[in-house]
Amino acid sequence: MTVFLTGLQYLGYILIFPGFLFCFFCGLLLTGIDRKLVARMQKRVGPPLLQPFYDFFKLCGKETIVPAAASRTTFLVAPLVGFAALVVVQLFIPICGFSAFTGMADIIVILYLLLIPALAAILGASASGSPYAGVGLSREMVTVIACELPLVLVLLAVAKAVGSALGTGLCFSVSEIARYQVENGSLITRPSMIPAALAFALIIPGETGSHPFDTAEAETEICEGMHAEYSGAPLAIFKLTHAVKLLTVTSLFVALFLGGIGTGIAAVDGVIVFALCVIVTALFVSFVHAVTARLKIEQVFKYYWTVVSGLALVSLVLAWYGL
Amino acid sequence: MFKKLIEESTAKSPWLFHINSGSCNGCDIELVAVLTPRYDVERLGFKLAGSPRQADIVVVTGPVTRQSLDRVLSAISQVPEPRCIVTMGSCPQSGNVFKGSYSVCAPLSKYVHVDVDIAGCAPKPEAIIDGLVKATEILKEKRGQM
Amino acid sequence: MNLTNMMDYHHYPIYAVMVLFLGAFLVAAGGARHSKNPDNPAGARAWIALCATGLSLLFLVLLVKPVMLGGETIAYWMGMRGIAGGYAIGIALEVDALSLFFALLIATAVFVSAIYSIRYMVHDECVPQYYVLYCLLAGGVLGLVLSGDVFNMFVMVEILTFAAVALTAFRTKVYGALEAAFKYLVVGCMGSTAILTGVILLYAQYHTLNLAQLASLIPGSMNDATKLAFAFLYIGFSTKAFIVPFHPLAADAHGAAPASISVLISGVLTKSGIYAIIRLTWFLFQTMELGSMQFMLVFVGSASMFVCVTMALAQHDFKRLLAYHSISQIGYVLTAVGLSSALGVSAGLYHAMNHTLFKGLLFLAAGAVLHETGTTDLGRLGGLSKKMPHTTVLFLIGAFSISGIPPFNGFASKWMIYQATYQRAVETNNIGFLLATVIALVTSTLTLASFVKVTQSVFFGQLPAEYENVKEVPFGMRLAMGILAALCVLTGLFPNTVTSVLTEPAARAVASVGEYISAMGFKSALPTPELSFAHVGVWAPIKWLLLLCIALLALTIASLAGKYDRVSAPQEEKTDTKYQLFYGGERSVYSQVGGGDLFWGFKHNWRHYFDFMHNLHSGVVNDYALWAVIALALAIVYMMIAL
Amino acid sequence: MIQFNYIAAFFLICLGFYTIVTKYNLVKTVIGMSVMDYGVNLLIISVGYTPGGTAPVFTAGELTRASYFVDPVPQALTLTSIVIGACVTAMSMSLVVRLHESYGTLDTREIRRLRG
Repeated sequence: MTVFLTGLQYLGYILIFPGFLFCFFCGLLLTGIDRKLVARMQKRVGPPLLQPFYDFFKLCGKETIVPAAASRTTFLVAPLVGFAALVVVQLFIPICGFSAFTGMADIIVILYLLLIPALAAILGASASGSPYAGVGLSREMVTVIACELPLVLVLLAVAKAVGSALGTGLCFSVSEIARYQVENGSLITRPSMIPAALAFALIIPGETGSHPFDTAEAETEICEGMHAEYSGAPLAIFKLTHAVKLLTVTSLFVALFLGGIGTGIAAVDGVIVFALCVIVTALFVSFVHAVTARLKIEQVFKYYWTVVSGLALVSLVLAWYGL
Repeated sequence: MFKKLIEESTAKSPWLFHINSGSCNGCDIELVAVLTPRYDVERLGFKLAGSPRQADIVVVTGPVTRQSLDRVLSAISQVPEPRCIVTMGSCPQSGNVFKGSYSVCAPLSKYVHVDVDIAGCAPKPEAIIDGLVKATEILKEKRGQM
Repeated sequence: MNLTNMMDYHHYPIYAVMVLFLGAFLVAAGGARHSKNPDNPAGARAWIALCATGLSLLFLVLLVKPVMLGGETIAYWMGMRGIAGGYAIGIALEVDALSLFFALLIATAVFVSAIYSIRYMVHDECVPQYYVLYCLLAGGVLGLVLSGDVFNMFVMVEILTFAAVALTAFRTKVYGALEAAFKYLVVGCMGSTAILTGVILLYAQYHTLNLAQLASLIPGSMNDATKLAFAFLYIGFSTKAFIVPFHPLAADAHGAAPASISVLISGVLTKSGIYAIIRLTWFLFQTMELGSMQFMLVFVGSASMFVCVTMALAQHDFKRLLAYHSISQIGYVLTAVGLSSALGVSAGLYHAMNHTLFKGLLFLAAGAVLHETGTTDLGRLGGLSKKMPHTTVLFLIGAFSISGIPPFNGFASKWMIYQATYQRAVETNNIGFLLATVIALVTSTLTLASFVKVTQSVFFGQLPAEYENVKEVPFGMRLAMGILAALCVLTGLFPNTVTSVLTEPAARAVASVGEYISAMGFKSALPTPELSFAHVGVWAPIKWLLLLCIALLALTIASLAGKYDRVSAPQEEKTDTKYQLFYGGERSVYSQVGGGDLFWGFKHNWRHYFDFMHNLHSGVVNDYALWAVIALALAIVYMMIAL
Repeated sequence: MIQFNYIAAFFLICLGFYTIVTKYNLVKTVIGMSVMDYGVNLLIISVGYTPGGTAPVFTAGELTRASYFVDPVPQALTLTSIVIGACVTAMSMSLVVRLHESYGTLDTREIRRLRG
């Protein structure tokens, strides 16, 4: 009986909170907020807050065309795998002190799991056979490489900072980092972590493929790039993945740098974390989107490997010397 | 319930794919003007899509020159159902001042079923928005019949 | 000698080696005539080779219980001639967990590649000779890792170098095969000479060739001659492991050899070099306590990792690209081993094993493509996934493994390596190790990038018209790939089992030099150290996979309920423009984005580096020889100063 | 002077290296490899040499002190090494012949299809 109940509880985690339903609603809502904010910053009225939901359901109702040149199975399965993997990543990210599944993944694993949705998109694009998708996936991969170096440096800096504070030397576990912040306050208050937080914040638009780093899906030059041949439900899943990735990356940011802000009640914390995600999105995604023009792909790469990596490196060196 | 949801959503999230079939660019500029802060069709959920695969509404401008006819038709055929075809400006409807030219194939309705015609040379943004909203209603109907 | 005595497991190591040499002899005795069966031109001789490799693997697997789990070190004197007057006079085989670990890797790769060869080599000339050389190569490598005698190691190195050179040049018609073989022979020969010089210098000092006895004599009495010998031996074995600066040879040789041989050169030959370097640094000279030595290995390892992965990104030939990757992965192994921590060694060995599995798989997949299409040029291939679906899936498993995508095996070992390097950095407060962690992580992403390139250029994208009639490869070849793919998945899903059964005993053996010496009958005062394999990270692949499966299942059900399958796919009307690719309205034409077209944004920023590297790898054998001489000189100077 | 052997041995090895590195003719490269090999052989023999020692042939009863023998092990090693050296030369020469057939030249600077 208890086994059954525990199973039910975990199933609830996977399907409802912080799994599918939570991801679905909060991810799309966050994207809606982002679109609205960008519109308001550009003095437009903007789409309704629920626009991403409409887009999603509309796409679900459309015909799905599989081109004759595509590899059918990969083309159709790739979006599903990417989204499922992303939801699983969301399960590992602690919400304030609460994490549904502890002892299963650390920050390095999360770093790699975050690659899977991008990889799934790349493989799907590749399977479609379209040359536009080919160009798109090439750019997407370069963006992934670009973001990887600063992200690695940030994560190592955090691992070192928390580890030396705890006295274990190193700390890779996300739930440990979250617990540390619950007890000692947010990491962002430490001087060594400020550049790292800034670097991570600058990575968010790149990692989520949002403006000005959306070269991979540039609709004006390469016909939506990777998704050029996608239509209907698979496209809906891709759009959903895109939205949830925004949620995942911002909530990872919140978990790593703004942790410890919470009440200890999971449901309330969920709301608080979501509010923090909205703030982070507003500052680093919407604002950046509204004020910049799309970069060229080699500029994206250069920017991440110089400016952002430099920031992260400063943080790593500061953490190394115990600040 | 889901069917209803999808139907409602179809009307609220129409994505446009714009084909220029030899237009003088007057209509094209007006279409872009519709996206600017003053008119902002995004408030109605409209969005420009980059690929016909993602589009719901195809907006055709220009007098459908012989060079572009094949291209227009193949691009339209690649739009998934339910779809809605909108001609914009007088050219694709009648040929306008180009009518009778050996290299112009207008009207477009000879080759493919056109759902909405937006008249004008070039149409005013208000007219365009009105036409597009009509198109969304047709889209919703088509979705309901699927 | 009665049968029970013969079947005593102490004899198995020598059986495992001899059965391969015997196989080579029997195949050669069978003559060079092709049999009439077009599917198997070597006839029974192929089966002899297969049986020999299978038996050899069997003998080694039977040793797992006493050596890996029981912790025994088998010391075997050939012809019962052991120690006289305190000196080893006989030829010895010594099998500890480290030797057995490498031997198992080698035997597995050799066996699988033999299965593959039968159907793969049908179009070639002189197939019987191929099997002779194949068995010789396998026997040479196996003999190297099981040997307890430093001169025997040299002899085995020579045997395997010969066989490898001959097999590299085996397809003389292949573009550049002869050239590759010659370059490999020249630099390989310089390496062998260096090894022999090192061996002789050691003999001159200590009057013995036995590894265990040398290990008991050298550490207390290091002099300039010993250091010189160390430098010579290190460089000699570096050429066998193809680590920087010997990586161009690997690229040439792997690229030109038949795929089944590339598997051996990359999965097996490089391993033997790594094995020898471990034996040298940990056992013979016991210098791994020194920071300078750790620095050297980590530096060379990181350089191999990074240089080769960037070189791989610039390649436009499938196998050449894989070849550079294989050295890049060897860089991981060397870095991890050079950390000189228990976790590092365990992680390094784990990665060595994974490298054999996934790189073998990838080379076999490349061979399958070559077998069907006749080319490995990334610019000319494309869209093969529709024609070769099984090969595509197997290739993807290999590609995910090498790029370290969870839950495949490459991830598990790379993840351990990251932790080991970072832990070491924190322990020693040395920022150099931290740099190694960062390089390792970035290299992993670049690896992914270049496999995305291969996937896009070969298996996805558009099918060129000339490959319309390509078929899936025969079952025998798919079986070989399937075995490796299954092993890739299994070793990735059960990292704890793998570490506790295979790599941790081996890592323990690496640390307990005293036992290695005393098992041979020499005195050793070296204590057996207490090892800790604790690591800071957490990763539970099975649970993750379970979660992923539940998530995927839920998603699939939801999608199916939402008519995800309401897919309109072309049935007959392939000419309908609706199902053609979108080309801005134009008629669909063949247009493949692949090979050199990809990753412009990355390459543009690094263009000076790529240009420089391209000019540096000039392809002139004199340059590579010069690199070898410079490396030798540097190694000598470094050893003189650092030790 | 026993040191002279060692100097000569290392000189030969270096000469071999020098030849391989600087000569652009394939045959000369092969010669360089052989020279290198002879250097090592000389080194091995020198290591085992004892002044005044005789050949290490088993002769029952006549010699009592082992030091009269030169060390037999290096001689065995030399034999192996010579055999291997001969194989290397044979192998490389056969490759040179095939290379000349397919490239039409013996210049290493032109035999560089594989590069980069």
